[in-house]
Amino acid sequence: MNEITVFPILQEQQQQQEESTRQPVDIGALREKLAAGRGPAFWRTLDEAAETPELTEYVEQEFPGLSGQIPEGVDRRSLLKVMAASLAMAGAAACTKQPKELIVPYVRQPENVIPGLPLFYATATTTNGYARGLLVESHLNRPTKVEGNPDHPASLGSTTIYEQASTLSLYDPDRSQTVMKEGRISNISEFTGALSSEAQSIAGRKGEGLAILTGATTSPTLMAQMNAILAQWPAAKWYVHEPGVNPAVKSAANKIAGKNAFIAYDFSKADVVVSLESDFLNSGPAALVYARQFAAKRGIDKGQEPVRLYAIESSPSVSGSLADHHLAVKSSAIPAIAYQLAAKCGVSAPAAGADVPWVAAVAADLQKHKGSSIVIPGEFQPESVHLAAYAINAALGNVGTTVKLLEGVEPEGTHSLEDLANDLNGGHVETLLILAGNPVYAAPATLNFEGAIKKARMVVRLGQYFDETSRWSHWHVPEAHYLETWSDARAFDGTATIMQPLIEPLYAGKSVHEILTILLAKPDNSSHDIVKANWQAGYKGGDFDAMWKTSLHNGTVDGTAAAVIAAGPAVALPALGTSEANFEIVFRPDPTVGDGSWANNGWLQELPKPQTKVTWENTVYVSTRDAEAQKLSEGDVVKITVNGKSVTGPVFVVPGHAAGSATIFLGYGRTNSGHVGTGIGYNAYAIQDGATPYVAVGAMVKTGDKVKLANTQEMQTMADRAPVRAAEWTEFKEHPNFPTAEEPSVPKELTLYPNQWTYEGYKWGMSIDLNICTGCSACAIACQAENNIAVVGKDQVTRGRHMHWIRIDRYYSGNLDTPEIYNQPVPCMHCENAPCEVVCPVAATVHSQEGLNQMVYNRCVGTRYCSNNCPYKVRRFNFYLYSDWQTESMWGMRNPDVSVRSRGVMEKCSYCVQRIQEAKINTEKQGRRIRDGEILTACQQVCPTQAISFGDLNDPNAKVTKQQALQRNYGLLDDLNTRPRTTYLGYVKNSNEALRGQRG
Amino acid sequence: MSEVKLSEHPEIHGALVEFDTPEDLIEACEKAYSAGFRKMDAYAPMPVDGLAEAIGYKKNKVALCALCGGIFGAIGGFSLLQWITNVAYPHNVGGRPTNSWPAFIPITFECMILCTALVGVFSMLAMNGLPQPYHPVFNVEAFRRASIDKFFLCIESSDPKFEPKETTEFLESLGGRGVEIVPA
Amino acid sequence: MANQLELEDKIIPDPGEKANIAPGFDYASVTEKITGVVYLPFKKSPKKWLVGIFTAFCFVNLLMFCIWTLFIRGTGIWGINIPIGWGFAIINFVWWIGIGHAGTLISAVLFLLKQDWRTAINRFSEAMTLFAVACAGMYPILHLGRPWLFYWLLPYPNSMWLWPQPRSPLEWDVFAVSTYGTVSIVFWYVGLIPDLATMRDTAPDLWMRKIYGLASLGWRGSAIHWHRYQKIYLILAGIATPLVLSVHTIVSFDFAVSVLPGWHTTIFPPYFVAGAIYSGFAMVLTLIIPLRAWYNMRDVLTLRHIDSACKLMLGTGLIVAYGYGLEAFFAWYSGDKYESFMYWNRVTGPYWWSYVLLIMCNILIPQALWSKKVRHNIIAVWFISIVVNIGMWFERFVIVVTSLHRDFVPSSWGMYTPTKWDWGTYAGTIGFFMMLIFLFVRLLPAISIFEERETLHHEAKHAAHAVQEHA
Amino acid sequence: MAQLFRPSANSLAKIAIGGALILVCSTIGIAYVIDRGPWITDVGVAPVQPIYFSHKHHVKDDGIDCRYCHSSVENSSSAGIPPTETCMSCHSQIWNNATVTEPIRQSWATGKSIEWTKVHDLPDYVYFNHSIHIAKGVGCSTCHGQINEMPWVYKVNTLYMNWCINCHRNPGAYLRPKSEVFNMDYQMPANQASLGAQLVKENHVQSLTDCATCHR
Repeated sequence: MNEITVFPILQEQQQQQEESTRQPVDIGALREKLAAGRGPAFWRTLDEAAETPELTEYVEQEFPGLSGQIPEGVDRRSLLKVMAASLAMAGAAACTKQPKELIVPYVRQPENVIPGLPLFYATATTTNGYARGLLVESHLNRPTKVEGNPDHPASLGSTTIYEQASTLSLYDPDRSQTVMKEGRISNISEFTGALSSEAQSIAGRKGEGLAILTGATTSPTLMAQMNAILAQWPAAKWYVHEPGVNPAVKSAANKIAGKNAFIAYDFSKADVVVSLESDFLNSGPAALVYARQFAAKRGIDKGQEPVRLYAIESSPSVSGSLADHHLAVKSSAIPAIAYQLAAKCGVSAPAAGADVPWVAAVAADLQKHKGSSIVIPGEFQPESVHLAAYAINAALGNVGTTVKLLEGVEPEGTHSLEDLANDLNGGHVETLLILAGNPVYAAPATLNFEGAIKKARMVVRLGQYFDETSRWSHWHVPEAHYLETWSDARAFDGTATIMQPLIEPLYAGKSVHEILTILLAKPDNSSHDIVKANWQAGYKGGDFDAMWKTSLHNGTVDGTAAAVIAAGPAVALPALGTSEANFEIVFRPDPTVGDGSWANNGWLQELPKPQTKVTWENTVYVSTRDAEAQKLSEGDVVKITVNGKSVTGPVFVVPGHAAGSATIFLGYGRTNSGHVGTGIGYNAYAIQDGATPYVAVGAMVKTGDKVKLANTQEMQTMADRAPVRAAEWTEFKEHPNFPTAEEPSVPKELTLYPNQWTYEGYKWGMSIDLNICTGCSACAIACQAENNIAVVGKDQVTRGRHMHWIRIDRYYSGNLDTPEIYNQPVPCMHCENAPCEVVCPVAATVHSQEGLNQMVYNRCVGTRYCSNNCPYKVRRFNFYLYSDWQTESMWGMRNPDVSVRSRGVMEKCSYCVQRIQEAKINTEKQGRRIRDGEILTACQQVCPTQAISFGDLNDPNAKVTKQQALQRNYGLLDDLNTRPRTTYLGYVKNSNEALRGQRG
Repeated sequence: MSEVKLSEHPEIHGALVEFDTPEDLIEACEKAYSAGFRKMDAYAPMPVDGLAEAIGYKKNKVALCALCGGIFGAIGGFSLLQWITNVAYPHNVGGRPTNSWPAFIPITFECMILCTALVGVFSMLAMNGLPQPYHPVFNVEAFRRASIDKFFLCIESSDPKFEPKETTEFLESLGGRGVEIVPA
Repeated sequence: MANQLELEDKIIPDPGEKANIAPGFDYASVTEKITGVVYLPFKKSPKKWLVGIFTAFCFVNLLMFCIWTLFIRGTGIWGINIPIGWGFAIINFVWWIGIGHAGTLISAVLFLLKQDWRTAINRFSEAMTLFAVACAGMYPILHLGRPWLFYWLLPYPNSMWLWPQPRSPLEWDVFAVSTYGTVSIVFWYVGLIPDLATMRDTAPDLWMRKIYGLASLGWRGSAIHWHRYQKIYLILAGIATPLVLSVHTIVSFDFAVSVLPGWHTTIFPPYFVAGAIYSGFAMVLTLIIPLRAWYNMRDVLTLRHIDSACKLMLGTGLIVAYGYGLEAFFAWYSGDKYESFMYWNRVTGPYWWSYVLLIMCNILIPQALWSKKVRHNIIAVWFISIVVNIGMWFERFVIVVTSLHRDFVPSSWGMYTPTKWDWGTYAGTIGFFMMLIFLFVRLLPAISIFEERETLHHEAKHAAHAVQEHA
Repeated sequence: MAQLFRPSANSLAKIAIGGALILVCSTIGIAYVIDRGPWITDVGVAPVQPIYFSHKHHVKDDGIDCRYCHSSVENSSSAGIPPTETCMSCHSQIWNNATVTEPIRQSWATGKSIEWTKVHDLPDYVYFNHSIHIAKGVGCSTCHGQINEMPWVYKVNTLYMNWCINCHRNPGAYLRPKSEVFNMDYQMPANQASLGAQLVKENHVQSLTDCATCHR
């Protein structure tokens, strides 16, 4: 009978939802929250924020035509455009009067908040439940930029793309802003009342019929709360769903240890690594640590032999792009290969399939490196592979050295989404609390969760967006962003972090703790109280407040690291079923928007996917062979069918992809994801089978349609040029100067002009080590966050107008089936003989005394000549007014130290000049020179493998100086005598003689 | 010595005679010149070689002015650029020296051409006393064809030898047609 | 004064390739003939003229609309992107500037070379130059990201103490194009003064006479004025010749000074200049062939003129062909991988069709002009002249687009597709150009009258000499 | 033929030409003067403020140091505008019921900020940092003028780019000993040339004219 009541509501719900998203956020409220944001240093951004008529006028006079244009297709601003143009004309009349501007000081200025000086707070965010420590930059209580916390074991100072993008999500105007009751705007007290009274009846039922669904979590506080609830109501049930997590990983670990455990690897001791379709450098709770350790082992400049990586995977992953040997096999064939490898390494494994000769060589190599090798199973491989991998590691004596069993930090005894669906359908659930995730969208189609959810009498949904699930929930409560609330979480190694808010909830969002506390009959407790109380309760030591303060300050809680535990009794490898499919469909979270929770994040949508460089949609990866067989080329739409259900999507032919396999990506095809993420791409969940969620038997048929992909890199090969220069480890030992061996760089004296410019003071330069660049693209998005780079949208990307200041070029070489894959990050080269500067008629781009190639937006008239004459094509042009000057909530997000660009001006990488200037001012005040490492560019700071180094080339001890002195250092296109300040270190791979040539 | 007698016939601009071909006109001019007349002017609907010389016109200063203009333009242009790049705001542009003189040549050249042309043309107009919409010779109806197909010689009253009667007779003796007194 | 034009139905025959002007003309009748076009009462204007100017006017409105949209929304409405930062705007700029070269060339160079046949077409082609330069001059401003700040390219004292950057070829353009425009106007106006005087004295009604009278600055044909006049005219011709060469040289520097393969080449200046003259003459023919028919002026715009123009086209066309040849040669001989790839990509890459069109229009088809028959077949000449105009446009398209779209780093290669706004703006400037031409022939003597008189005079002289030698 | 124009036309024509020239020049001249004049630059124009706050009174008569209110001037890009709290620290005691100070009490009571009108206002694309200028010995009054003589504060300099550059090219001419930075009545000594040179050396003052010094 609920359906009947819910259905009519839906119509209104949609309208409501659309209206509520269309309504501009209440800037008054925002201002209240940001009361701090009224300080003087804030004049710049806040008065933009206060977009008064004077301001618009003022802006017009300073940046004529600023509000001139936004990308096509947005009509509600047409008036503004016209206004802008007329004002722009006014701007032409050189002499214009500055309008009146206001200063809005504090009434009571908070302690230690000094206008103009940013503060950094330690906190953490969670990915699939595991913590990643962060330092968040706050300008007058507005979080503007996220950095990794160097002291946090799971971050080491780096982050992935998601942490970087999270600031945009915080200020996303599409976030739900009010409590909704059956689609109508309600308020929090009404909700609290309703849930409290519901709690009464639940109590009456001893919790019977109460179902609580959370995401994967490691939060001690949340677990304490849940345990309390389960204790007071034994019949209640806790379900956990995380679409991007394969439960087999956990179950395998638990089986091996005989208890709750986590398998951690130590790459700093590994000489040979075999990846069984694992993207260990880019995904998983410890990816950043692994990347750092792996990169260190791959370092060759001290003469040690670099780690050798064998990647066995169906489609090239970020980690796979660094592999020395690459075996492209179907995902479903990997268990068999794992077993063969196990057998060859002396593990008693059931016979599995025909021998793959390649495996023998790998096994031999592993045997050579007992105790210093790692076999790492894929995140989405079945339990058998995880067990086999551990068995191999055990057999090779890696356990204890490179492989560790740690106490698990995730809760035990929780139920899965399948259980929930069954319970719902069985009518066992009356009250359903969905405290995370978006199951109506992100559940395998076979569960038909949309049907199941209607069976519950009361569905409460806590979420940041009014999305697919909210539409079917009786109550929707806006969820607080992690930067808005208190919580806690633990890293893969157990280390706990107390997550502190950087800003009051912008839209009165609630945390999961604040919902659960209602069930615990303490509805008024704030997150802060709950979290603090929980820690206080569990704290044995003396001065709690001191511990609390230091923990907050450091971003970690001492003594919380998990203990190493011994393995339980050996687990026999289960026999394999007829695993290998004739044609398999592989399901993976999208490389940028993940499981779909990031769908409304413009930065992630526009971030080129590491392998394909496609933006704004998910494609179907197919192998070159299948492409030939079906005459498929980039953009051809195919129909993917898995037991009866099918979706259509454009293909992308991926060299190095396994034949007989197609990889499709979750996270797209959202129907309720706000203005950015709705209605793009196909929804892979719609054909996902709960039984075989990650690889399924299926079919792929060409439909005949073709679409244009928003692809930022059309050319796949290096076209007989050598932007990336690579060598074998053996060659490198003989010719350490291999990158410049063929084309020696142009002699400096080869010029008509006497060089009158000597860079005596500072001399900034950058060095990028191609050998350890995984192409994860964190640098691109960190740059976007630091430098207020605009999002241009799919149409503009398709026209070749994306704005990234640093792009990651990806080249293939060798044969089509198993090619070499190279990644090359390309920022501005800051050439000493910059071709762009010479051709600018208004001196809008000139060199600084320190050799920076400065781009002066406010002087630029937009001839685009500089870009034409830039051999590296690193310049980006504002063809329209790309920067969003209209959306109020966005103003808070911008970095106040970087101009927001207007229409018609050129922009490009500035080496993060704002950071350079800040450092110079600080050191000048202290009367000293800048030390190496004191300035980190955004891309350098975020890089998980530390592939980018930046510094003063006049400082002989600077890392960058040393790197540029290396023999494998070379400048891109330096035969043009542009004398780039950004140089590269050649790529060296350490392949196995036994297999040489087989990797292509 | 012309100014001596200027005021003698204030009401008369001069005497005008009409010819059909440039050759006749030149011949007449030479006669008049040898007869001692100096203050006279010949009018033709198109440039006629030797006509100006025939009435004793020698030095033409237009070229000189144009030359000066050119020199001024070249020097001005080049020094402007040097000043901009070395004095006004010296920038490091693509590693090039502030004095990148080869790059300044095009603009220098254009400035030279521009000044040559403008100075030359304006000096021409100035020397010709143009614009001058009103001129006594227009008083003569027949003179209308001076811009179409007829050729005129006018001896002006400011000439010391000018005497209305004699001069008119003299002009008639030149074989021209329709000798007329041009009222001032 | 029986107005020739009243007998428009009676087609006046062409005196053939020897004659600059049909026999039987005297000073008066040639004056009457040429001014007659202007004095023709509006009601009597040829239908074709009315239709033509109206169509042109519609295109001018299209131009206005495109420019308005551009200013409101930004250069994003065009097909340009990164890497192809320059598209139609610069292509058309170079194309128009090229067309704008014939005028000054005909009036200056041919004047210095004492080519008497120039008189019939110099006035007209000078006008054409001005209008073409007007069209060209629009583009560098329109193509700016922030067009309202174009004055930052001019050296003027400002509160920022900033000045233009004189190493940039675009800055050179500012000076070159403005100088060229100014000098062309001056040259044209100086040439007009005596004819304006003529019209002052012949115009049918008083207000016309007053207007032309003012415009003629009171010119009265004094011998001494003529003397100075000829001197300055000679000087102008003398400086306009290097000027016309320098302007297109500098335009070619926009490309030649860059580092781009396909742009960075020393052959550009000469071959751009040749191309400019080539397209200029083509445009002159495209325009005067219909005009001389409409206004029945075959007796003053004779086969002689068309024939000579064709020969010049043939010559310059061959220089251009030589330029293309050298580009190919450089690509091979330089051994530079970027150069050779660029050329290969031009010929076989995605824009191969534009290169084929270019060769067809600029090299193959015009070879027909070797044949006298073709040169004397007015329709054929007209067709070829149009083909050459198209070809020269494609030359610029090939240079701009195919060089930019695949340069050094393969990862940032791209494609260029013009939008409706690109086409609209282009069509708009053509309309603007045509409208000015139509107005010009209606308001001013399209042929230099006093120089026609000179021609008559000289021919009379020659005749006299001939007689004497006979005796 | 009949004359088309009267003899006066000749003089008229020539006058017209001259006139046109004069007109063009004077227009440019006038425009320039206006552009540099107070109407555009606001130099010497004191805007009306929500409170009749006299720097003259507080600084000169009461001898309050700049940094008492503009507290972050030495360590931040922004000098800092005092919060109402700072005003109240005195005016809760003195003049605590005067009408002049009413807006302060209002703000204190309601928690609503006092909205001052900005006097020294740089374009948004200019990044100025107070602390470094103070640290290098640029006095307050060098840019702001003798605030201690201003009942209502007004601009004494245009704050135009050429004005900034003027000092950035030759800082020595404007520097003073660090001890004198906050001295509002400081007058440049006769030996400024030598003193400046010495200060430049001591405080390691550079002539920074790179674009990125101010524009980012």
